[in-house]
Amino acid sequence: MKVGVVTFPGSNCDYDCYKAAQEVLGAETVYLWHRDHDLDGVDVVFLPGGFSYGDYLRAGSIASLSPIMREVRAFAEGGGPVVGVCNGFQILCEAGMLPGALIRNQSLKFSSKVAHLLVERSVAPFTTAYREGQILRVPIAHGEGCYVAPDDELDRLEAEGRVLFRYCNSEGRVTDAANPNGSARNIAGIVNRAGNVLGMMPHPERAVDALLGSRDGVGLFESLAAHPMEIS
Amino acid sequence: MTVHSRPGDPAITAELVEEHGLSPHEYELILGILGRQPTYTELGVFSAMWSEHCGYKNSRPLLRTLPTEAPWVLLGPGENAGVIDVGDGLAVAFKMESHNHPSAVEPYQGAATGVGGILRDVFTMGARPIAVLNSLRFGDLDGESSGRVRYLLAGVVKGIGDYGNCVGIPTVGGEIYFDAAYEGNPLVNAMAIGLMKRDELITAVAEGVGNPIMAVGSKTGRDGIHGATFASAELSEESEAKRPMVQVGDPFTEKLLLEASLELIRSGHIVGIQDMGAAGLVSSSTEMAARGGTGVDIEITKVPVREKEMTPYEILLSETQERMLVVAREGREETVRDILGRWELDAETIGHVTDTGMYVVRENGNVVVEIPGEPLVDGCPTYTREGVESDHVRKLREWTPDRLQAREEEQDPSWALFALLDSPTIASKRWIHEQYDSTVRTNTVVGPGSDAAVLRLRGTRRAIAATTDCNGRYVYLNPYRGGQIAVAEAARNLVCTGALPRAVTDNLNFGNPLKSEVYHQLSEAVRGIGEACSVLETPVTGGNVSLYNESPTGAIYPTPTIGMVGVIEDVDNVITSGFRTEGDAVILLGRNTDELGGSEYLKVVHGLVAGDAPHIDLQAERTLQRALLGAIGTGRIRSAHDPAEGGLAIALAECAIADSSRPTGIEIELDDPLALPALLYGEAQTRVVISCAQADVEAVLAHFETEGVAARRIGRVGAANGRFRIQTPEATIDVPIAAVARTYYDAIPRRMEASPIDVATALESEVSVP
Amino acid sequence: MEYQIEIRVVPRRGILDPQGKAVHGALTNLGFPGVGEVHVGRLIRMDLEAGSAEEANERAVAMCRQLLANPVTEDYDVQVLAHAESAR
Amino acid sequence: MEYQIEIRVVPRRGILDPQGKAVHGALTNLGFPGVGEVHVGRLIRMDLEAGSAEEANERAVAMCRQLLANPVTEDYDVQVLAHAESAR
Ligand SMILES: Nc1ncnc2c1ncn2[C@@H]1O[C@H](COP(=O)(O)OP(=O)(O)O)[C@@H](O)[C@H]1O
Ligand SMILES: [Mg+2]
Repeated sequence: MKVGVVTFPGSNCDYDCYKAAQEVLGAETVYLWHRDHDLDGVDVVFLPGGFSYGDYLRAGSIASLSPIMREVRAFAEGGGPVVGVCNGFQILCEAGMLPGALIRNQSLKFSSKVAHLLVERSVAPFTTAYREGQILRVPIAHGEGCYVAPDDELDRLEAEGRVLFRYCNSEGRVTDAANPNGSARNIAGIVNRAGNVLGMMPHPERAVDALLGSRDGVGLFESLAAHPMEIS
Repeated sequence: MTVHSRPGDPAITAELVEEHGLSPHEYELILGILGRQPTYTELGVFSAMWSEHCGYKNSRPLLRTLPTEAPWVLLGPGENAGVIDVGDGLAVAFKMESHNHPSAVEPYQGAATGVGGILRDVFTMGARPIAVLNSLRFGDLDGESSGRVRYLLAGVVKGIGDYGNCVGIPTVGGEIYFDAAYEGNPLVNAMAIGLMKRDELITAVAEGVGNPIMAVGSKTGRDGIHGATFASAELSEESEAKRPMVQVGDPFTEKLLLEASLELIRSGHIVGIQDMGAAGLVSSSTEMAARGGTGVDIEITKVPVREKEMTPYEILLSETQERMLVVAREGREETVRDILGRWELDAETIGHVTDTGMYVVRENGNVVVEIPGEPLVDGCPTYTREGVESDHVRKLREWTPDRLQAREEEQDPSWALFALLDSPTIASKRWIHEQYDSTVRTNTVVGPGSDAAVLRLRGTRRAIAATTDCNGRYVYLNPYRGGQIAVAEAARNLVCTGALPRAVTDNLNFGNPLKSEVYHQLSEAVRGIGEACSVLETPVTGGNVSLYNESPTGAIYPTPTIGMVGVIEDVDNVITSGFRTEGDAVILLGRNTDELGGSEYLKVVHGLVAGDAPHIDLQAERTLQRALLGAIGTGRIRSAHDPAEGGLAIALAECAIADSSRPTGIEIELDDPLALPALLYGEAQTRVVISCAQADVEAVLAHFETEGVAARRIGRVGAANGRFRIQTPEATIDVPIAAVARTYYDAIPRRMEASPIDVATALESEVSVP
Repeated sequence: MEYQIEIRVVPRRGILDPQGKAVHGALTNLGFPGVGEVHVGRLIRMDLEAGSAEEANERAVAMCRQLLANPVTEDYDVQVLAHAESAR
Repeated sequence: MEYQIEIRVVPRRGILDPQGKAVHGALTNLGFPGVGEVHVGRLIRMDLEAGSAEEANERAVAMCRQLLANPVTEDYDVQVLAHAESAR
């Protein structure tokens, strides 16, 4: 399996994603440059966290228009798995590849801490290594992570089982107190209709080494490794 | 060459010279150096280079007394940052810098640009920044002017966070104190740490006659003109009026500069690179030339500008952020441009290196500045002054605890405990550091919340630890001891994680050095710092001096912030301050002695700033620290934390509630023959609270006995969510641990949350930094 | 000729507006009476070289569609001012 | 009666506006011709109960001073619209 990590000007978690893919999967991992026009034959694309173009205007808005995104969109339409973490999630929403949008945290403050996530569904290609109902400890670090969408959109997401992660407390209860940014219905991660594009605010790539406090992010990478998608 | 003064230049008068912060004597020297009257532009150049900030007029002789050498020191003071060897072929560059005055005027941008500047100092050495720390001082959060204080705090914290978060460097630690002494003049010191391979080290020199000099990054505007001289004058009504010159930070451009600079340095196409920091183009170009023993010739109209009709004076002195000066190898300009272009950065060739030793600036070919480089950089006169201690402080120091009247409320022995837990200086700083991304780059083994931060060094077994410390109240009451304690506590904090202290960067924040009592504070504090650094083998590799920290309300507490870096051989031995396991034994290292002077207890409970700073025996300190390191090396020690503000009782509380999600109760018994306040809240130095398994107690105690360090079991880690119990000969504190945790963690949020200030801060930052 | 464009981007009705909410709270805390709904949006000012006011307007609208406004959460309106009366 | 207030807050002239710079770059990359200076500021819309338009205006200006604008880095102006013609 070959993993590609896109670097936009201002990306700053590209290195962490790169290292995580390499160390957890032992997979060949390459950086993809925002101006590139091909994906170098990768099997998985990561849109990493950071502040692409300084997140000026709206987080992810400018990056969503960069050349590489055309390729990423085509890759996704062909069934290729795409993971957007934090700024990557914002970019996917801005690009219209995922529904909804991410706005300023309700606290209006940047929030950096360990969040508890409830694994809502165990599905290919992203979460089969987890049990449904499993509670994960994963770092968050964002100022614009409040997920919003029209109610009918939210209903559809839930009806179609496309909410993979929700913020919960340490006992796994989905409460307001456990919601770090005011996201609608505590949504922390969702997939597109086809199920091959994942966006999430928490940082699984920061939770792959016990030395740093949690290995709960490893499952995401292992799931991807277990489900090589045949690109149509 | 003849030097032209420009049409519209003001005439050089005594007043103008004074406005430029130059004394008549200094002006005489300038006339001597030039052999003629300077032009207005030249006067600006001198005033910037000979300001305290660049010239260290009043501090250089004192700084010379500091120890700066050790086998592991690769680069000492004088460069953009100090560099030490951390083993396995790796080196660490680190430096601390202040942005006090800019932050007082515009907290958000002032703090943000402070972080930007210190990051550039580190990556221009060829090191990739891996962590930032910050040391902050504000006025009283409860006083009458707490509104302004909250505004400053909210703005500074958001500025530091937004900048570091955007560039993608984790902010892993720091310190913060609240005291009326800092009300008109907050302190904002930022420390950056970078990592490189030993052989990737590059220094900022302009060498190679004919090599092109390139301006890189943001276009130059009228930002912060005379910031360097501004930073060297007291805050006053006028400085308020100088407001429009605030610099705005652009962390996005900084991130591009960071990546591009490291790529340039590795590429070998450049000979030198330096941040255009304080005094902008002037200081960067002259300092690079001076280091190379060369001259420079700059065509000012080549410098990319953001605004129309900027004069040479303005362009030379502008402090627009996110700009760098690069000296390329002749003929490599195109390659350099390509690398920068990859990162969407422009570069203009603005001049070249010469062999004349002269600092020459032209405007459309006409020479507007021609100054011999050497005297410009090194000719700034330095002053050694007469320091005299103020009688007021001497009297304060004569105060002794026996005059203390217990307060009514102290009938209840736990009352003072809660009062201290609720003091913002002691309470949890979570409200602050949750606004900082502390985990990006995935090296943070220990983030904010313990004694020091720990960062792993990928590809090795090693890690480094870092901390910043200074109790300004101690330094105020006893500058010499206070200086020693700042160093000793920093080292102790590193040791508490299992790190061997290695080197220091310091930030000397003082008042107006022309006042003899301030100069006394400065010289005595530096003497204390120097001695402690020698004994603890932590040489000073760099730092920053910030004087004139005064405001209508008077001088600040003298605050020589110590930033310290240490090395951990085996990252698996890292420990933190929090108690870990039910039933573990709690052991106290060192002795409880009668030290209430300068304590937080006196301040919070009795409203007193009095007495002498705690005694400290540097040899005993060193012995304890080395013994503790040895013990941690055996893997038997499960936690370590040193009592600081609030003394033993607060330290024990911090150990018990370090993990806010599961505080552990404790049962402690103390039999020392001391008055209750001194025993519980006294701030005696050279003490550490450690915990270990019951089975290891004998071995641990034996270890410290052979090392000659007082150690005794004082209790055990009790039931999780149990009670916080301290029994003494005089009284017993017995309260629910949950209540202790609540007070400690809510103290700052309850003062800040839903405050309009908070909202204002969130809005303001909209326009500039996201 | 050069036109000055002023673009107002505001959170769409019904979409959460944390800043508007916070500002409302803060103003009330500060003791300002009579404050009703508050919304915080973005103001974009731009000099634009175009053949006619219509052309300038069309181009600005296209910019909003492609970049300046988020169709999910924001509404926008465009004003074209002849350059003379430009405010800034 | 109730007025609608519109407050425009923009980066002060001459001060660096990184956001405006970024938007300018993005629009140019998207191939929009003729784009000159771009500045990004804040737009605050508010319903305000006040005795007269003057009073509403005074109060809004006070809000800007105390909360809505940064006196060091930003300029602002206030518009009072009778509620009828309110845009939003
Ligand atoms: N301004 C700050 N930024 C980040 N972390 C901070 C700040 N102030 C305090 N902290 C963190 O809070 C913890 C306690 O700080 P402090 O009371 O100074 O510890 P100590 O007394 O051991 O020096 C430390 O981990 C420190 O890094
Ligand atoms: Mg400590």
